[in-house]
Amino acid sequence: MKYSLFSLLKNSLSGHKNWTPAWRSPEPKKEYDIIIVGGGGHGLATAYYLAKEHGHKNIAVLEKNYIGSGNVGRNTTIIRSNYQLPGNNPFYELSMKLWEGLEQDFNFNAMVSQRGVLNLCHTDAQRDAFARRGNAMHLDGVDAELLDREAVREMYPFFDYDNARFPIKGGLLQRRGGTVRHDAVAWGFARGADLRGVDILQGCELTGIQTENGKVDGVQTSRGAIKCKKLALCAAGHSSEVAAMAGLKLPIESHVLQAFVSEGLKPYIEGVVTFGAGHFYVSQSDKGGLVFGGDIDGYNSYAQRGNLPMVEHVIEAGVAMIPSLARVRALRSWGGVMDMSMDGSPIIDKTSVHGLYLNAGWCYGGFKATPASGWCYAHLIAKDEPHKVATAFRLHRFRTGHMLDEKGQGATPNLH
Amino acid sequence: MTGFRIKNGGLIDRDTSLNFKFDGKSFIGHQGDTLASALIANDVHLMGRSFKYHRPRGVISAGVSEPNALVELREGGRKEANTRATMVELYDGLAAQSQNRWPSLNFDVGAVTSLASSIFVAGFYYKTFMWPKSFWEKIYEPLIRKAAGLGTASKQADPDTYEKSYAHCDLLVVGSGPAGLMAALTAARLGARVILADEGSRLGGSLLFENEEIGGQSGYDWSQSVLAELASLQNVTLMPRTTIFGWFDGNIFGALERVNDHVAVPAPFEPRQRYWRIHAKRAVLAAGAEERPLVFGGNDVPGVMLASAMRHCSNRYAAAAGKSIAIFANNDSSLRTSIDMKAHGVNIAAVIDTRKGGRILNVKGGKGVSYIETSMGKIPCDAVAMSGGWSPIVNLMCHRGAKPIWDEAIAAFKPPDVGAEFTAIGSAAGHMLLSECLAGGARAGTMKSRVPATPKCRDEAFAIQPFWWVKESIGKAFIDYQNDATAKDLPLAAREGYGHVELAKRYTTTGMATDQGKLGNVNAIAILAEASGKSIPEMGTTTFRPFYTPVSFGAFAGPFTGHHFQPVRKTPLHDWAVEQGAVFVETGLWMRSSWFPEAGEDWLASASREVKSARASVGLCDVSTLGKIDIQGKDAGVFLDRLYCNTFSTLSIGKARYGLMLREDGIVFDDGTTSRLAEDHYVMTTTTANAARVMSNIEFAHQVHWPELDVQYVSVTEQWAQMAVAGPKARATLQKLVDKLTLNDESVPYHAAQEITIMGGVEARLFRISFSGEHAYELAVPADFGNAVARAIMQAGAEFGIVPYGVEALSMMRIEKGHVAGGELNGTTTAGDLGLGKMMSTKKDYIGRKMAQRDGLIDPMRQCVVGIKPVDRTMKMRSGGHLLKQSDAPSMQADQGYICSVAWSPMLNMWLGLALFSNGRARHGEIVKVFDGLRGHHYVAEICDPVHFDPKNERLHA
Amino acid sequence: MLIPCPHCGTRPVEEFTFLGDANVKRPENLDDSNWQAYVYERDNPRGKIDEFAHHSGGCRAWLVVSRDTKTHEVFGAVIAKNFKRKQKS
Amino acid sequence: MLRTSALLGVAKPGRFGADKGEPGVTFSLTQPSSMIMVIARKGKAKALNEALAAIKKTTVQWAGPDQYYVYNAPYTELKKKLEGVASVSDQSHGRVMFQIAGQKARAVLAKGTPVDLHEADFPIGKSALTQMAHVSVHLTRTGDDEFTLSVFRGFSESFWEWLTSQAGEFGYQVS
Ligand SMILES: Cc1cc2nc3c(=O)[nH]c(=O)nc-3n(C[C@H](O)[C@H](O)[C@H](O)COP(=O)(O)OP(=O)(O)OC[C@H]3O[C@@H](n4cnc5c(N)ncnc54)[C@H](O)[C@@H]3O)c2cc1C
Ligand SMILES: NC(=O)c1ccc[n+]([C@@H]2O[C@H](COP(=O)([O-])OP(=O)(O)OC[C@H]3O[C@@H](n4cnc5c(N)ncnc54)[C@H](O)[C@@H]3O)[C@@H](O)[C@H]2O)c1
Ligand SMILES: Cc1cc2nc3c(=O)[nH]c(=O)nc-3n(C[C@H](O)[C@H](O)[C@H](O)COP(=O)(O)O)c2cc1C
Ligand SMILES: [Zn+2]
Repeated sequence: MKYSLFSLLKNSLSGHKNWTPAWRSPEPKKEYDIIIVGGGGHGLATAYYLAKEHGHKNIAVLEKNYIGSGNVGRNTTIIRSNYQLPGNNPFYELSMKLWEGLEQDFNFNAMVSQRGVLNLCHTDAQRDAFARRGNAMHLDGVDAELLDREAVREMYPFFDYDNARFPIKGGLLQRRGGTVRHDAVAWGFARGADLRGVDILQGCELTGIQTENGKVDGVQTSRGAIKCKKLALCAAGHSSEVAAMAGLKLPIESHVLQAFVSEGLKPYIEGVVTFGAGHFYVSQSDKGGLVFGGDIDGYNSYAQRGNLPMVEHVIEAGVAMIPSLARVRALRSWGGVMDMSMDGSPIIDKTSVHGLYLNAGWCYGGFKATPASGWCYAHLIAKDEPHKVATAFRLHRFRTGHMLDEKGQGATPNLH
Repeated sequence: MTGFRIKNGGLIDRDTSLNFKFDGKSFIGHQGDTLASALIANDVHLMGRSFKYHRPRGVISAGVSEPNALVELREGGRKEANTRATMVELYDGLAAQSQNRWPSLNFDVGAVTSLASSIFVAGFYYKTFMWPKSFWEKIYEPLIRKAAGLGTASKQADPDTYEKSYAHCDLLVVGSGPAGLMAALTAARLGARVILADEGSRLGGSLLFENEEIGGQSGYDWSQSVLAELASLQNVTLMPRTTIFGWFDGNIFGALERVNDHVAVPAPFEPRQRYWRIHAKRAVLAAGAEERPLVFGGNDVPGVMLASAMRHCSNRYAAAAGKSIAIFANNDSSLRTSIDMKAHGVNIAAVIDTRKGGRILNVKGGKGVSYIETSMGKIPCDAVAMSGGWSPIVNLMCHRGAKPIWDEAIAAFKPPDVGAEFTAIGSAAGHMLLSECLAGGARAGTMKSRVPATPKCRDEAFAIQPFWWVKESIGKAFIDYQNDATAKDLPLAAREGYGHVELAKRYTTTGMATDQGKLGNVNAIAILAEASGKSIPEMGTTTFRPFYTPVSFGAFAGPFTGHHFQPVRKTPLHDWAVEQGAVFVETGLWMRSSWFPEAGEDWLASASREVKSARASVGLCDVSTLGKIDIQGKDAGVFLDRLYCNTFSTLSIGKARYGLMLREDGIVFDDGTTSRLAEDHYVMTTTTANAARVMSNIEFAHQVHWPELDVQYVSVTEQWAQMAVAGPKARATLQKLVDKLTLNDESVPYHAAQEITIMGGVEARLFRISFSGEHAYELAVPADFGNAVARAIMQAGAEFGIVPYGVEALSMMRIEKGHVAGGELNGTTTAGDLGLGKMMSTKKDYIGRKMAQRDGLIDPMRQCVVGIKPVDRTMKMRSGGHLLKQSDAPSMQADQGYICSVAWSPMLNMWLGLALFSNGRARHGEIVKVFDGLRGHHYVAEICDPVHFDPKNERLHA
Repeated sequence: MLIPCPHCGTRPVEEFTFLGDANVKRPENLDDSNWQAYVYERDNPRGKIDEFAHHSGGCRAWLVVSRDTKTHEVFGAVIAKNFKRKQKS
Repeated sequence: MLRTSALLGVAKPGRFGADKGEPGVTFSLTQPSSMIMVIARKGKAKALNEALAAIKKTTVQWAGPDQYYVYNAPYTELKKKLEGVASVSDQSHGRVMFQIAGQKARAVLAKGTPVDLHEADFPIGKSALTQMAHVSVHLTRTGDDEFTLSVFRGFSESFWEWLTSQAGEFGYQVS
C-alpha cells in the first residue's frame, strides 16, 4: 500500500483497520541466491538495491533480533560528507546524494533533514586541518564553509565564547549535512525490499557458515539450515564473530559507544554541532530531545551499554560548549557495539572464501554511509567487482600499506 | 472537580504559609507541600498539556512517575523545563509556568490537532510530508519541531554550582520505606558501613502517607524512631533527596543529591546538586512498587488520579483532590482508598471493581471531572481514583542487561536475580504485604542465617485480577499520557508489522516520554501481547536504561565548567613571560607564550620583530613544555635503539642526537633530541603534544616487549625549566651566566649536552642544539629557578638587544629552515615522506621497522615534504590549500598534495610554506596551482627545497 | 567497572587505558610471517578476553586484565610481564 | 632567593569559605627540602628496600612498583648511596606538595579521588597514586585527619584552586 496523505485519510475513515504490514514475516525458504547477514541499515539497504538496481528477487536478510535492533537503531543520526582522503570523500558524497532522494525513492518519510553540520575548532592547527579538509571537499564540488568565531557566534550566540577554557576560534560548516530519523531508515529500506520480494527473517541468527571446497554453499541459523549461492556479511559490531564462522580474522575490535537523549524541549539548537576541545556532538530530534554523544568507552565490549566515566566526560564537554545546558536533564543513555577498524575506515570487499562478501569496520561513522554502503555492496555482490567509489575499502590494504586513516591514529582502534 | 485543604492532619506545617505563583497567578501553600499538592489544595487541577493533542492534563501521580504535571520552574539562568510538580518542594516565592501551550494553558490553540487526531495515529508522519520534496525542510519540519518538545530551556548560563563526590559502603539501601529502613537498621546494628538513600524529600517511603501499624505504633512513628536510631550511628549515612539513577559495572551506583533544589537560591559555597558515585560492596533495592493506571475512556481528564497518589496527597499533604470521588480498581487497595478518603470527609460516589464486572467507559468534563459513564450508567463525581495494580520498581536491577520476570500472582514483572551483590526486598521484590517487607529487610540487612525478629504489623489484603483495557471505552483511552499513545495505537503497530515490543515502542513512542513508561509500559505490553496473540512473558519488556529519573547536565559536569573545564598547566617561566607582556595560547593543557607585542604591534608585527632580532643578535624562548624523560639503567642505550629508528647506544657521553620514533605500523610517531649524560643515563625530549603518549609507549615497550632489559624511566618534564637561547649573540649572552666555563666550539661543540652550574652554583644542563637554525643553546635549570634565570639571561643579553620570542616566532623560524613539526608529523607520514628516510637503521630491530617496508609506505609517488612559495612573492599563502598540476582541473583524483604549514618569513620578506606533495623531492622547481576554494583563492606557487633560509646552515656553526 | 591493580588495589575504569587483546605477541625477528597479524588482526572475542590495560591514572604499570566483553565482569588482573599468553593452535 | 614556588601568591593565608565556626579543614604548604624519585634497578628491589631502611632523617613513600619518593635527602648524596641499586631522579622542583588537615579532610578529598580513604582501607602512612580533578596526584595519609598531596608543578595552581574551592562549604583555613 503506497504511503501518502491520501492513503492516510482513506484509512482514517476505516479506523486504520486496513493497513497492511510494512513487511511480511515469512518462513525461511530452503534456498536463496543471496543471503545477507544483518538486518541493520546496511544489510537492508543492500537487499533493497540488489532487488531494485540489480533485479535480484531471491534474497533473504537474516536478523538475529528485530530489524534496527543494532546500531542503525541507536545512533546519533548525523549525516555528512566532509571527509578529506580521496579514498573516502567520493563514497560519502554518493551517500549524501542518495539521502537527498531517498524518501521519494522508497516511499517512506525518513525525515532527512539537511540542517547543517558544524565542527568547531579551538586552535590554529585545527583550523588548518579544517582548511585542508574543506578544500579537499571543494575539489570534488562538495559544499563546505570555513567560519570564523563571529560567524559561529552569529549562528549559536548561546555557546561559551568569553569564559571558555578553549575559546572557539571558528568552524567547518557543511550545510548539506544534517540528521535522519534512524529507525525510519531501517524500516523504509525493509519495506522497500519486502515489496520487491526480499524475505526479511527476524529472530533468525546466523550460527554457522557452510563452505564446499573453498566456496560458500549455505548457512546454519537459529531457524534451521538454509542454502545460498552468495553470502554477504553485514553485521557491524558482530563482524568478527560472523567472519570467524568462515575462519576469517578481521582487523577489527568491537567497542561500546554510548549515546544520550535529553528530555523533550522546544527548539533549542538548530543544526548539528561538534565540540573541538572535547568529545561532544549534539543535535535536536524532531521530537524535541537533544541527541548527543561523545567518545567510545575505550575497552573491548559487546555489551550495548557503557559506564559513568564516559557519561561525565561527554557531558563536561557539553556544558563547556553550552553553559545553559547545565539546567537541561539527560533522560536516557544507551550503547551500541562499534566495529572499530584498524585505520578507522570501512571494508567492503570479497573475501578469500568464494561467494563470501564482507561489509564491516564502520566505526561510529556508518549511519551516514547507509545508502552508499548498500549501493556499493549490492554492486560488488551482483558484479563481483568493487564499485568505483569504494575501491579504497579493500581488505588487503593493511598488507599493502594503503591504510585509509583520516585521523592519523594508526592501528589503535579505540583512538579512531 | 473541587480540590480542598483538609482541616487537620498530614505532614505540612500550617503555621508557615508560603506564597507562590503558577502562570503568574498567586497562591498560598504550606511548608511541607509540593507544588502539586499546593495547587490541588487551591483547587487548581489543569497543570499541563499533552505532547501531540495538547489535551488538558492534571496531576496523576504523587512522585517521579508524573507524566502530566510538568512545569517550567524558576526564571532566567535558573529556569528548568519539564520539572515534575509532584517532586517540587514548595518554597516561598516559588514561580512556575505551564508549558507546551499557546497562548495560555486554559486556551491552547495547539488543541486543534486533537480534531485531526484520527489522522495523527501512531507513525502517521512516516507516511506523509514527502511531497513536494523541498517542503520537508522548509515547511513541515519547522512546524513539527515547533509543535513538538515540551518545556523551553533557558539559554542563559546557569549561575549555580555543582559538585561530584565518591562514596564507599558495605551496604547501599535504595529506598527508605519499611523494607529499606529494616534493612538499614539491621545492617547498621551489625556495624556495617551503611548508606540509606531515598529520592523523597523525607525518609520513610510509603510510611509517610499510608496508614500502617508497626510494633504497636503507627507506621509513621515507627519510621521516625528507626531514623532517629540510624542518625545516631557513626557508620550510617542518611541521604534524603537522593535518587539512585543507575546501576553500573562493579556494583557502582550513580546518585543525584538535590542539595538545594528545595530553596529559591543555594546557600553561599553550597552546590545546587551533588553527583555521587557510590562504590557498594553490596546493595539492596527497596524501591517499592509503582501503582498502574487503568486504561479507559477519558482516563486523562484532570482529576483522574492514581488511588495511591490521591491517598498520598490527602494523608501526607492534607490536599484532597475532590469532594466526591469514584474509585476504579482491579485489586483490594480500593478499600484503603475509600477508608482514608472517607476519613477526610470525602464522599465516595462509587467503587467500581473490574473483578465484579464494573467498568468506566468514559470520563466527562474537559478540564476537570464532572461525571463518569459506567456500565451501571452515569455517576456524578469530581475526581476518580484508579488502581490497575502494582509494578515493582525493577529499573535499577535491569540496567546491566537482565530482564525482569513476569509473576502472574501479582500480575507484574519482578526483578531478575542478578546475584548477591544486589538484591531486591519489599514491594520492589513483589512482596506486597508489609510483614514480608519487614522480614525481607531484616534478611537483607544481615547476610547471616540468624535473622533478627521483626516487629509485628498489620497486613492489608492484597488480591488482584489483571485487567488491561476497557475495550468498550467511549473516547480516547491513554496508555502513555505524555506522548498521547492510546490503547488503539498498539494493535495498529502490531497490524503494521511493528509487533515486537521494541518496534512497537519506537513506532508508537510509548514509554519514550520523560517518565520512561513508569506508569504505562506494563499496560502497553499486555495490550500489545493480546493484539499479537502472545502471552505477556513472551512479549516481554523493553530495555530498562539509565537514568531512573532524568539527571541535570550540570550535575554530571560538576565543577568542571567554563574556564575550569580542564586544568591549566603553566610553565616555570610563566611569571617571567607575564612580565614580558606575553600573549598566551592554549597548547593542550599548557599555556605557552605565543608572542611578546610591543606597543601597537599585532601578532604578525610582533613575531616578525622577534625573529629579526633573534637572528640579528639573540632571543630567548620558553621551551619548557617539551616532554623530558629520564632514562637510566645499564640497558638504557639498547632500549633507546629499539624505541628510535636511529641508533643511540653509540652516542657518546656529553652528546645530544636528534631521534625519530615510529609507530609499530611504520608511520612516524614523534621526534626530539635525546642526550647521554652518563654511561647509564640518558634524557629524552619529546614534542609537547606527544609527551604523554611517548611515556606510555616507553612503559609498554619495556614492560610488555622487553622486560628483560635493565632500564628505568620517569618523566622529568616538570622538574626542568628549559630555555632556548638563539642567535649570533647567544654564546656571548650565556657566557655571562655560566660558572667557570668558557663557551667555545671545543668546550661546548655543536650537539654538546653537559651538566654545568650557572650563576654561582645553580645546577643546569646545557645543550647546544638549534631548532631556529641559529647558533643556539638550550639551557635547563630546576623549575623553581626558571623565572630568575630567565630574568638573568635577559639582563645579560640586554647589551645585545635580546628579545623574548614566542611560539609564533619559533614556527616562523622553523619553517624558514624547513624543520618538520606537528603539521607534517600528522600520523600518516613516513620517515621517507619527511626526508628523514636515511635515519632508519638497517642494523637493528626497532618499533615500526618491519611494517615500514610495505609497498604503500615506500611508494615513490607518496606525498613528501617540500617547500612552497607563491610565484607572486607579494602574495599571502594559507595552509590547507591543495596542490594541482597547472594543466589539471580540480578533482580529488588530480590532487597532488596540500600545504601543511605556512609562515611569513621576516628574513625573506614573503610567505613561505611546507607542503606534502606527491613525489615531491623529484619536482622542486615545478609551478603548481594552489586550490583554496574555501577562501575562494586560487594562485600559482613554486615547489622548492624545504630549507628556505640559510640552506648551507652557515649560521648554525657561526 | 572496577579493576584490581596488583600494585594499587581496586580502582575504577577511568584510571586505566586499554590496548586490546594481550594474546598477540610481537614477533622476535624480521622475517617472521606474523607481523601483519600482530599489528592488525584480532580475535575480538565475544566473551572472555585478556586485554592490555595501562594504569595510566595510577601506578603506570601495564597490566593484563581478564574480563568478559559481554557482561563486563572482571575476573582478575596481572602485571603484564607475568602474563602467560594462550598457546596458539 | 632565586627560587620561586609555583604557588607563590596563590596560596594566600587566611580564612575562606562558609563561616560555620571552626574551619572544616586547614591547608598548608609542606614542600620538603628535596623530593627524589628512586626506582630499583633490575633485580634490586630488595636491596633498595634495605638501602632505604638504612638511610636516616628522611621520609620514604611508596610511589609505584619498586619506586619511592625520598624526601629531605640531598640528591647527589642519595645518588651515591644507591649507586647500582636504583636509578635516582630529582623531582624537588617538579612536584608541589601540600597538606590538608581537619575533620572534613576526607570529605573534601572524596570529591576527587575514587580511593576509599576509610582508615580500614587507607591507614596512616599509606600512599596512593590516583587522579583528582583530571590531575595525577600522589596522596599520603599522615594522620587521622591529615593527608599530604603532591602534584606536578605545572598543575599545582589549578589543582590548588579546585581543591580549596571544594572545601568552601565547610569553611577552610590556609596557613
Ligand atoms: C551510539 C552510536 C552513535 C552513532 N552515531 C553515528 C552518527 O552520528 N553518524 C554516523 O554516520 N554513524 C553513527 N554511528 C555508527 C552507525 O550507527 C553504524 O556504523 C551503522 O549503523 C552500522 O551499520 P548497520 O546499520 O548495518 O549496523 P547494525 O544496525 O548494527 O546492523 C547489524 C545487524 O546485524 C545483526 N547481527 C549481528 N550478528 C548477527 C548474526 N549472527 N545473525 C544475524 N544477525 C546478526 C545485528 O543484530 C544488527 O541488527 C553510531 C553508532 C552508535 C552505536
Ligand atoms: N496496598 C497495596 O496494594 C500495596 C501494594 C504495594 C505495596 N504496598 C505497601 O507499600 C509498602 C512497600 O514498602 P517498601 O519499603 O517496599 O517501598 P516504599 O514504597 O515504602 O518505599 C520505597 C521508597 O524508595 C524510594 N525510591 C524508589 N526508587 C528510588 C531510587 N532509584 N533512588 C532513591 N530512592 C528511590 C521511593 O521514593 C520510596 O520512598 C509496604 O507497606 C507494602 O505493604 C501496598
Ligand atoms: C536519535 C534518537 C532519539 C531518541 N529519542 C528518545 C526519546 O525521545 N525518548 C526515549 O525514551 N528514548 C529515545 N531514544 C533512545 C531509545 O529509546 C533507545 O534507548 C535506543 O534506541 C537504544 O535502544 P535500547 O535502549 O532498546 O537498547 C532515542 C534514540 C535515538 C537514536
Ligand atoms: Zn596501579
